[in-house]
Amino acid sequence: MTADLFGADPGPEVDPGQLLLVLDGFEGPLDVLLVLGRDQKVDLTRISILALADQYLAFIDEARELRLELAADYLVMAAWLAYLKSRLLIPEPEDEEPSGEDMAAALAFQLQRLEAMKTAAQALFARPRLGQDVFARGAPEDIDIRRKSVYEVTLYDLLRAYGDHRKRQEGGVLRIQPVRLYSLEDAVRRLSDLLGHMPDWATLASFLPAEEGSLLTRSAMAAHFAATLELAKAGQVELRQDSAFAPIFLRRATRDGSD
Amino acid sequence: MTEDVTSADEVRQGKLRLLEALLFASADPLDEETLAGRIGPEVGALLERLRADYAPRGVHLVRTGAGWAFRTAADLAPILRQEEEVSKKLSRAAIETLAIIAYHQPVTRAEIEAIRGVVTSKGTLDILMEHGWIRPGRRRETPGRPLTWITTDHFLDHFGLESLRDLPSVEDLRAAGLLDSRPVLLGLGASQDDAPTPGAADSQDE
Amino acid sequence: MTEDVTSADEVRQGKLRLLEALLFASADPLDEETLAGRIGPEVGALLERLRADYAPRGVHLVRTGAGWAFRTAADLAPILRQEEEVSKKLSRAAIETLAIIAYHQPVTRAEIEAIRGVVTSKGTLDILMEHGWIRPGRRRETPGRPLTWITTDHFLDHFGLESLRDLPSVEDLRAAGLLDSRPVLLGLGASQDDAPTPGAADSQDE
Repeated sequence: MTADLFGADPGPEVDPGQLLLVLDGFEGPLDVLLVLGRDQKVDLTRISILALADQYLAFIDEARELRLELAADYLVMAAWLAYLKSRLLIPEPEDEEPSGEDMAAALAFQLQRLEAMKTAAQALFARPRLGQDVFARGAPEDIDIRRKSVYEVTLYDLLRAYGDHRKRQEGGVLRIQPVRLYSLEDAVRRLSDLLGHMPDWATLASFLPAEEGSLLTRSAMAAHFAATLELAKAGQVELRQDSAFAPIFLRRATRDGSD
Repeated sequence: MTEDVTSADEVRQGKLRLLEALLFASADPLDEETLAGRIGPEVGALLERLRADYAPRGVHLVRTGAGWAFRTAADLAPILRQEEEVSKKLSRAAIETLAIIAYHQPVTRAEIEAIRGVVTSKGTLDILMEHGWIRPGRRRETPGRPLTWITTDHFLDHFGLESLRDLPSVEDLRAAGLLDSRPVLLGLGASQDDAPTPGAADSQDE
Repeated sequence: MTEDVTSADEVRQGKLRLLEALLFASADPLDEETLAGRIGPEVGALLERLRADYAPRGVHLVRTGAGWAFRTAADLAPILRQEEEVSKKLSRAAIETLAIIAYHQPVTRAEIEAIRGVVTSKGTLDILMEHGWIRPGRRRETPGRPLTWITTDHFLDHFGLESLRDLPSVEDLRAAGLLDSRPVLLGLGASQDDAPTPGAADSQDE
């Protein structure tokens, strides 16, 4: 049984770089670990957790190098695996904590359990399904011998109705997600850094970060404009605009104040 | 020689079974031409064979204007139809009212109206009561002593609930995706913060 | 004497025909209790007789969950198959979640999340419920009294299962200890907090 479940298809060899390309396809860090685990080509009961931890940490490092945004739970898993690794490598202290071996066994169990459920899901959906492989009477006759349910209302209908109702009621309560905006402080810091590399007049637009998202771009524009005013006040930059609505130019202030 | 016969029989048997399944699963009568396309030219003989097979049974294979179909035997109609009832769809207002009574009971009609924000028509509570899902509870000891409404045991039975405590809470509904009150802030760029895992968005609700 | 025997046979035959017609008329499974109300206490034996009668045919009488229904024979599936509409394709999360509920039921959302290692996104439980495959079960009598989820009879009907014991490999998985739904590790998915008992983990969600 175990062999059937876990040994059948080790899957293609995956290196962390390839994994990153399909990061969106993963259902969380445990899913990633399972794919990495299959890569060891042994059944999951004999998997090397130490090697798995190394693979996962390499995967996270690579993601960070590529500046991919990783959800917090990926990083929590990385921290946990780094801890597990240290517990496995150093001699066990005599205390109440679970041993590294126990933690490794628990992780191995969790991977087996997830794998078992994935296999079970496949087996379930491989069965002949009603309305697709097996069919009910196509032309049922209007004879309902179950007197008690004249009305076709399911629990789903009832809960959906209440959910919809609550949704309308809660319409007034906004939960606004945090919005990423460019702050003035960020812009000042950024402009100060960049100005060192700009010997001559340059347009303000050329200083704007090349990031996606219209709102972020617009807030960056506003923040950088305000930052130039701050820096001009502090005597660190000079500003020039040739006419109304024309591009704004700036350069580092020359020390003697001429020009 | 004998083997050939057996195999020809088997082929015939297989076709008969397929014909039977097709006729059973079809919502409309199937005409011979359509069936011949799936079964072969011998479909006429097979249909007659099937008709004969079913003749003594409670289900008959009948030829209607458009084609062939299985129907319950005509002689059983009086017994079958004895308790015929047409199932009806309950109105949205009635479902919502029932849901509010279930979640807020005991609740007066005025309270139901306050919660729903619309006037409850007399017929709505009548339908729910006629069906045995709700019944009057105790009178509220407030001026006017209004009647309250509560759900019945039949309500629990119909919806497969063991007790009212097993009704999912608002938090359960939200977690199950049946109540999503997060407004979509179009153009605010909030989606950039969405993590790669679909779950991350949900966690903000917990 | 002979007449008596014949007449008893006739009564039995009549009941068999009525049973057949009732089951044939309905697209949904009919439970034995309901059928017994129409046919009599011998309905169990008659159902077995009917099942045997239809066993070689293209339409089978199958028992599923609490009820009985006529269905096209499973071995004809390759010929009858209709591809699922693309829009109805389920997400991987929904498919895995359904398997977890089927094998671990009754199971709380926190337990599902501990097994999958991710939080449950919207469009998972609600979709499964909309398909009529799952429903809320009893609340777990642990702190926070979390709601559990269980599969429905329609789930069994849809996947052609007579009972939950017929789930693929269920006994092997149980013997291997893999149907333990405890959260196991810190730092994995939903059970990030220290959770010595399953109940404690659930209580975070409620």
